Amino acid sequence: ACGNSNKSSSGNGSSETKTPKIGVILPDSKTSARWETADRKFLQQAFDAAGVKADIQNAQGDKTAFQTIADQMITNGATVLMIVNLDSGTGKAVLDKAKSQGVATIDYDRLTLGGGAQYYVSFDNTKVGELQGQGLVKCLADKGAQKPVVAELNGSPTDNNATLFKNGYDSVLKPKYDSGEYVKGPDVAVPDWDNAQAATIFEQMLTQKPDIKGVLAANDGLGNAAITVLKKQKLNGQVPVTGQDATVQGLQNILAGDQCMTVYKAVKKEAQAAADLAISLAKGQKKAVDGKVTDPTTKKDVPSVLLTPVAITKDNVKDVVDDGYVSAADLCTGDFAAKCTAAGIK
Amino acid sequence: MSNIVVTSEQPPVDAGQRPPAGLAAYARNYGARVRGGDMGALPALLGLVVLCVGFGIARPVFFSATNFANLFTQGAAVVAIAMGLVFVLLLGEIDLSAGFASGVCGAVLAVLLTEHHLPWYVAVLAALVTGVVIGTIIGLLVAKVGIPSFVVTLAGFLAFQGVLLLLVNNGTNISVTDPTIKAIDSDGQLPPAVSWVLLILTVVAFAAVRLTRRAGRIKRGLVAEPLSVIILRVGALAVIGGVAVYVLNLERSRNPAVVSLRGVPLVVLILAVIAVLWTFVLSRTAYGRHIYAVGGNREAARRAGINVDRIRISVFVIGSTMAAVGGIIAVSRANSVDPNTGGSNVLLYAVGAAVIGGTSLFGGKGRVIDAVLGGALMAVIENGMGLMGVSAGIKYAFTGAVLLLAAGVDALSRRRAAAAGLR
Amino acid sequence: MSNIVVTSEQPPVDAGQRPPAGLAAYARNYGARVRGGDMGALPALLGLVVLCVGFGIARPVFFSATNFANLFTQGAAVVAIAMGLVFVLLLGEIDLSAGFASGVCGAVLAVLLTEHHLPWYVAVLAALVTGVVIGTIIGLLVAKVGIPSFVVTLAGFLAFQGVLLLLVNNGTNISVTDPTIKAIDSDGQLPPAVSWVLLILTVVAFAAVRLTRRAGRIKRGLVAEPLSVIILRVGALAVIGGVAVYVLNLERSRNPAVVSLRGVPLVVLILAVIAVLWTFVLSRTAYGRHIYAVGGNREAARRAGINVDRIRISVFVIGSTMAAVGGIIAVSRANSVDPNTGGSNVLLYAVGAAVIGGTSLFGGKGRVIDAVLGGALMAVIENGMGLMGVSAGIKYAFTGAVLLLAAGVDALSRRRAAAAGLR
Amino acid sequence: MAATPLLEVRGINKSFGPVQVLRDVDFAIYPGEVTALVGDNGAGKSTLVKCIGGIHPIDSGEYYVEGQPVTVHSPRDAAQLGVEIVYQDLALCDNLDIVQNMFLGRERRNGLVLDEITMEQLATNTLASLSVRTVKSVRQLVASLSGGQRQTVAIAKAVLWNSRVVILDEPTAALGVAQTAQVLELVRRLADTGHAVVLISHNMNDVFAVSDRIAALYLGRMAAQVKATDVTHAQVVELITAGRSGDLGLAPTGAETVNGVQS
Amino acid sequence: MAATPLLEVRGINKSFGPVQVLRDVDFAIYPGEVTALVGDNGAGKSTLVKCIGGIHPIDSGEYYVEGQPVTVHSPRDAAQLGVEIVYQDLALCDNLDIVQNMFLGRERRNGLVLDEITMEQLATNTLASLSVRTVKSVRQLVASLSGGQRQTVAIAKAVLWNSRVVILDEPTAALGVAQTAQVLELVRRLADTGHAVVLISHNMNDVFAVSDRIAALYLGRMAAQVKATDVTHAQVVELITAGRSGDLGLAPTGAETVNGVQS
Ligand SMILES: Nc1ncnc2c1ncn2[C@@H]1O[C@H](COP(=O)(O)OP(=O)(O)OP(=O)(O)O)[C@@H](O)[C@H]1O
Ligand SMILES: Nc1ncnc2c1ncn2[C@@H]1O[C@H](COP(=O)(O)OP(=O)(O)OP(=O)(O)O)[C@@H](O)[C@H]1O
Ligand SMILES: [Mg+2]
Ligand SMILES: [Mg+2]
Repeated sequence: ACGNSNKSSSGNGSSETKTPKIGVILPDSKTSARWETADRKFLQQAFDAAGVKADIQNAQGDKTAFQTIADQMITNGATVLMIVNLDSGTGKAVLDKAKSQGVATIDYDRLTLGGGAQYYVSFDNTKVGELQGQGLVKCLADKGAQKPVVAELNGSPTDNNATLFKNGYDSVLKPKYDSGEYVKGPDVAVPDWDNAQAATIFEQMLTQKPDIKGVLAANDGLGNAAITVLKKQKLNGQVPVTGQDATVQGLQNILAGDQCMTVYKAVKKEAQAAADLAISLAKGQKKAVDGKVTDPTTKKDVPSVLLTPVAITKDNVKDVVDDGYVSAADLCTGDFAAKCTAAGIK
Repeated sequence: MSNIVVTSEQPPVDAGQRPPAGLAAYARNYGARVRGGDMGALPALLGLVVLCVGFGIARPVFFSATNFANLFTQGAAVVAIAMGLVFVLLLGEIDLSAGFASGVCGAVLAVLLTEHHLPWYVAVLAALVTGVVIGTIIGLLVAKVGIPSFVVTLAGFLAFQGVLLLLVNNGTNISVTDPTIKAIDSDGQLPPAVSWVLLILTVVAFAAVRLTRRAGRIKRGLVAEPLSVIILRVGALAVIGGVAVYVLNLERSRNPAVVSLRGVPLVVLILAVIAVLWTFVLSRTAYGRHIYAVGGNREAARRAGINVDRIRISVFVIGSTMAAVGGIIAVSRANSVDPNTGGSNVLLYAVGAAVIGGTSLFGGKGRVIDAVLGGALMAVIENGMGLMGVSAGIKYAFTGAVLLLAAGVDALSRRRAAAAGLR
Repeated sequence: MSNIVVTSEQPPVDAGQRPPAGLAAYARNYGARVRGGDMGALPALLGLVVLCVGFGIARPVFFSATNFANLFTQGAAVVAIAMGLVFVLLLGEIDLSAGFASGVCGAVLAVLLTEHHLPWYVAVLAALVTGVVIGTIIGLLVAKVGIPSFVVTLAGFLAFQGVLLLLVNNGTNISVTDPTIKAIDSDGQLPPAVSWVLLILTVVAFAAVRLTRRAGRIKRGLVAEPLSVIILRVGALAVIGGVAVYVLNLERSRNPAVVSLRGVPLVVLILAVIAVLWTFVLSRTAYGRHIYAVGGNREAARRAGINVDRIRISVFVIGSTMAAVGGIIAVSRANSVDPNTGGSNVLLYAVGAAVIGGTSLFGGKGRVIDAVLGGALMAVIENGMGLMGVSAGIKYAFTGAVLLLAAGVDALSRRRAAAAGLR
Repeated sequence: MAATPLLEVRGINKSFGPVQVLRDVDFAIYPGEVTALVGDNGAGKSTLVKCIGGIHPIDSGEYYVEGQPVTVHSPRDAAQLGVEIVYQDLALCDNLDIVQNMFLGRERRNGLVLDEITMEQLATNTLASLSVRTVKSVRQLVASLSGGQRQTVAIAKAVLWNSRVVILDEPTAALGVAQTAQVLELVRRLADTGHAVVLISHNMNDVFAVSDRIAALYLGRMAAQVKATDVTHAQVVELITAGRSGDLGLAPTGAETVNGVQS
Repeated sequence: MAATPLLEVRGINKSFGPVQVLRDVDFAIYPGEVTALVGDNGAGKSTLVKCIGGIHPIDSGEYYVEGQPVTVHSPRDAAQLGVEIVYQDLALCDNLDIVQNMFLGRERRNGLVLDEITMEQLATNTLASLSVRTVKSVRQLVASLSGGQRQTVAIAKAVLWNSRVVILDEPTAALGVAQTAQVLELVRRLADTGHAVVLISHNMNDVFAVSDRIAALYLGRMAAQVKATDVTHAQVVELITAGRSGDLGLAPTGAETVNGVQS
């Protein structure tokens, strides 16, 4: 072990300028399919196009693993570290360590509070929640529901983003509850975003409160769990359900009329923007960006690129396909072919 | 065979001690056994009753026909996995991979159905075969290579998680729309008339088996169950089964005009058949006897000429195959697979179901019905907590406390057994 | 005491069989023992070496000073929990709650530090006391009420998950900025000179203990280790320790001007002290002896007048207290607590570490060093896989396969033991 | 000899579930005497000894030591009263070595630390005095011992403590000729130095060779407790197999059903 | 009697790790004869029997049945050759009842289903023939049996099969007077009906009462295998304790170190 050590310490100094290398840590693969199916792909494409070496890994929701991966990337000689933190604490520990080692950092998709990364690239998660809330309001209005009981299937209690989503949709729904326009129904968080548990939880909600008229599900998986339960009572389509992530399953549910909306986040744009910043950092340049976000703990501004999420309903499912996020082949299988045609998807 | 030794003029051991034939005496004897601590499934049942009453008081809807049906469909996957784990636990082994193995088998089913458009029976068969293969590999590594089952199945736990992720293309959900698969644990019901016919057939068959056995024993001069006890047992089965079928045949739909929800959920029939099958295997065949022997004293079993390695491999095969069944049920219930299928607490709930039911982690002690009772207990807790609608933190803490309470009822009532010197 | 029986004129049992005093003969005897299958820690070490070489070839940076230091800080929390679990496993019990217990204790630490602004030592003490309390409750439920430890700790697993959620206010996370806490497993190093002094003291103490024991045995006419073997042992400790300290004292910072990273991570010292302490307790005190006795044959221990209940409770206390230590280390490393602290695979990795090291799940067999070795194996796998940079699904599958490989080396080399009739 | 027994139980009843194994058993042990406890297989000898040793809780009955009533709930209580027992199902810890087993629960220490050296030496001497010549090392695990070696370890363990009462449940069953002689000699020596000794054995020669008093159990009832010099070999065998012999033993009624499941 | 032994082992060596327990042991068993295997505690009797039964793999040596060389790797092989053994460490499954233990590995069936009725009846009869009167029910778990009852179950299990070779390792150690007599009678009856029987015992009276041939092991070596009528009681005891007696037994050299750890 001792033989290599002086080589590596001297080698590190030069590697910073010589070979740029970018480390990316994704958070997990189970709470949302996007990280492995979309982000990894788009980031890799962007780095490959620029001819920059990149190491993209996934912490699988385990923050010990998250830190280990960060350690290993720094050990491996990464010059830029791009993280999607699992929580701000470990995120900050990783960013601090990286900074002390002279590694540039980017917060991708989630802001690390107090972390002080060079850049922040993201969608606005509270905005995602707001879109969900507004979508549900619209669908309920379309159905002409009177004093509907609304159930909320929140994301994992251990996921900070789930809290942000909830802040978003509650900001829309709370006034309606308060004014008596809507009736607040059961409001439960689903551990680990687990779809199987979500089904049981929603089934029990429906048993306890049979007159639920609207479901705010935090993502497409939870939405699908609720739809499965509703189908047994043939209530699917009558009770609007929301979602997020524009998954194939979610879009199909929308086409079938079982789901009222989902939120599409143009991951490709986000990935491209982040990759551009990382590549410039790796090359030792500091690129100027327009936006900024104030870190609530340090009160400092973090230079940011913020993208806007889009609400998807039956009318604009087509946009998602056109964007290349979901392929028509995947979406328009079997029974859905006809519905695709009807929605103008080729 | 025993011509050498049966030359004695002494009476057989049992002679003169033939227990009384009356029901009253039988009940008295049973009472003494219970007081002495030999209670069988009684404590688990007691815990179950306590819980049901508790939840029923807190949320009256707990006792509705809808919720009764929910209970079955919600608990089915865990019960299936737990039944397989009973076999593994009977040998003092453990299968940590059962949860994700069920996920992998479920994913195989879903992929074959949706991406390869195979008919449902081919896909189901493939899922089951996947389970068999997984079990065989685990069994070989444990029995032939000699790695402790904890380590092998911990590796499996990790590896299958990865395989599952790869099968579902790194995190997408695969929807399953096949109506037969969906019928299993989602929307399949037995027509009410069929349920009644099946129940009657079951009760008759049960009575016939018991009566034939009794007749055979009396003919050979052995102690037999009193007739009255058999009547009581058959009666109990008929009454409990009858009530359950009656309730499940009530209309559960909120909108009977649109859709009628009546009848015993299909999954109940499937699990009942499997439970009867495995109970038969464990208690009436030489193979089952050998499982108990290997679990009780592996060396004694080996000396008795039992092929211990084969038994060890076979239980892992049964364990993983039942995990596959659990996976199929889970897919049916969720109408989809995702990387969490079989993950989260599925494994711990399944092992917990078997253990709470009374199966020992040290081998040699356990029955299939344990898994069913323990699984019912877990399902009731989950179901009841769902009705309470509390926040996640409180729900976890409360679930733990309720579990402890149910197990405590069991433990306290078994203490007398220890005091009486029976363990 | 034994005045009654020592009236015989026969020579003591060992007379005439005193093993040879030379190193060569000792080595031959050791060789025969190894061939006979009595290999101690050898297979686990072998697995470790195989893995290290494999990763080192695939990623040369694996053998850098930085990575060597990473290994320690990455594996520390699991090793701490695993050391406590060894005690629980030695009794044939299990503690499924250890992971989340560590999370709860870590959260207590964080809450006291950040919300109540208490000094770090009070917070650490409170976290440890929380561990003691948790262990006592589990122990009482297991030993006095008689609920199987699997069920009690499964309930704990759920309940503590809930408590942790409530402590961190349903999902937010608490940052810890206290410099002392952060030093534990985040940025604390021993000054290089101190490391050398400590190492020398350790080696001298070790040599002194061995030599005194030898002298004592020779004086009483008992078989003693040859001097050459002691020199060899002391030498090995000095060389291995020396190399480790030397490497860890190299500059690891990529940017030495900004921050210097040299010296043995503080957590290594902490764990080493704890490991020595527990090894001493297990192998040199009556309490440790009683743990083995209760784990080997509970009834025999009871008949020997050992207070079995007290031993059973105490191991759960040790287990949960070590979980608290693990929690403190985890908090230090993450600079924060969140609802997942101690969750994910922490529990399975910790139990896996103990079991791979050679601790039996059935009790009576295991050492503290097992947890350290097994934990090192798990840490190397995790660390090496981190360097490989593969996608999530493949990483899981590969981690499982590597784990199996390491355990397989162990199992295959132990097969001779079984063949030789020693198990 | 002595008027008050060192240890006495009266009216002991013990059931396992529905099966009553001991029925109103009285049993007394005197210092300086060897009391042989005999009875057919399954008569309840081991159960009686386990009740005395605190292994099984008794259903009813009294327990006296030196005439004083005491309660015994656990083996620790019995050990504190100076009762040391070698059980038929030896109960050694297979994962511990000979020395560790012999000193289990009563380890010698130097401060906190176990005094392994003293223990090893004492164990070696004690085993040697019991004619054990084939044990390779006192540091061998007991799992690897032969049947007779295990039994010797258990006996050595019990006699190491110089307790007031020593009860041996079939101690010579697995022993060789020389070892059996040593153990019988040891039993006699223990009694001669004032200990109260109970010997359970199916071998009438051994029983008559060392015992002062003979107690015979028959189907869970105490058939008779008599001086060894007052009975013959044949009488004892009759007591064992039929529960009575002449005017000794149980009353003739109901002897056939006392131990069965009552209808 | 018969010229070729029914079962014979030659030059058996067996070590456990560094300890050599059997050294070039030759042993032959003849049909129609009772061969007594005697030796001190730890001499290697049980180990020899376990090697014959396929429990322990042998390090070297040959194994013949009716003069034909065979290989035995597991207890199943031994059972197939018609060798039935009652081991000293009985190895019963405590979680099974008496009937289940007695038929373990050779259950009677009706098609797929176990024929419990036949098994229960056979077990009852066999136990009765061994003078067991205190067992309450053949459906009792063996965990709840007394020491002697367990031993009887193990013996009954072995003799149920009418195997060609029956080996009993200290079968009467825990048995009462009547039961011992029954077992010895059974041993004789087995031999008289043409079986080859091996009896291991420390009781010289029993050995001389039933055996035709006596084999003495001394520290892992076969000291002598002789006709019972050719030796006296005292000679056998000498063979057991010293390895030789007059011109019988081992050569006088090196007998003290054969079994130890060689330096
Ligand atoms: N734990 C138990 N549960 C049920 N019955 C038991 C239990 N222990 C012992 N018995 C029964 O109690 C009776 C007496 O057993 P015990 O061991 O005391 O006999 P024993 O006189 O020592 O016989 P042996 O000479 O064979 O050792 C036996 O019939 C036995 O089956
Ligand atoms: N598994 C083992 N590992 C190590 N040594 C063993 C093992 N089994 C037996 N031995 C040793 O082998 C020797 C012979 O044991 P064995 O059981 O064959 O003796 P035995 O002649 O049957 O004695 P006994 O009359 O006491 O039953 C003993 O010294 C014993 O310690
Ligand atoms: Mg007894
Ligand atoms: Mg033996």
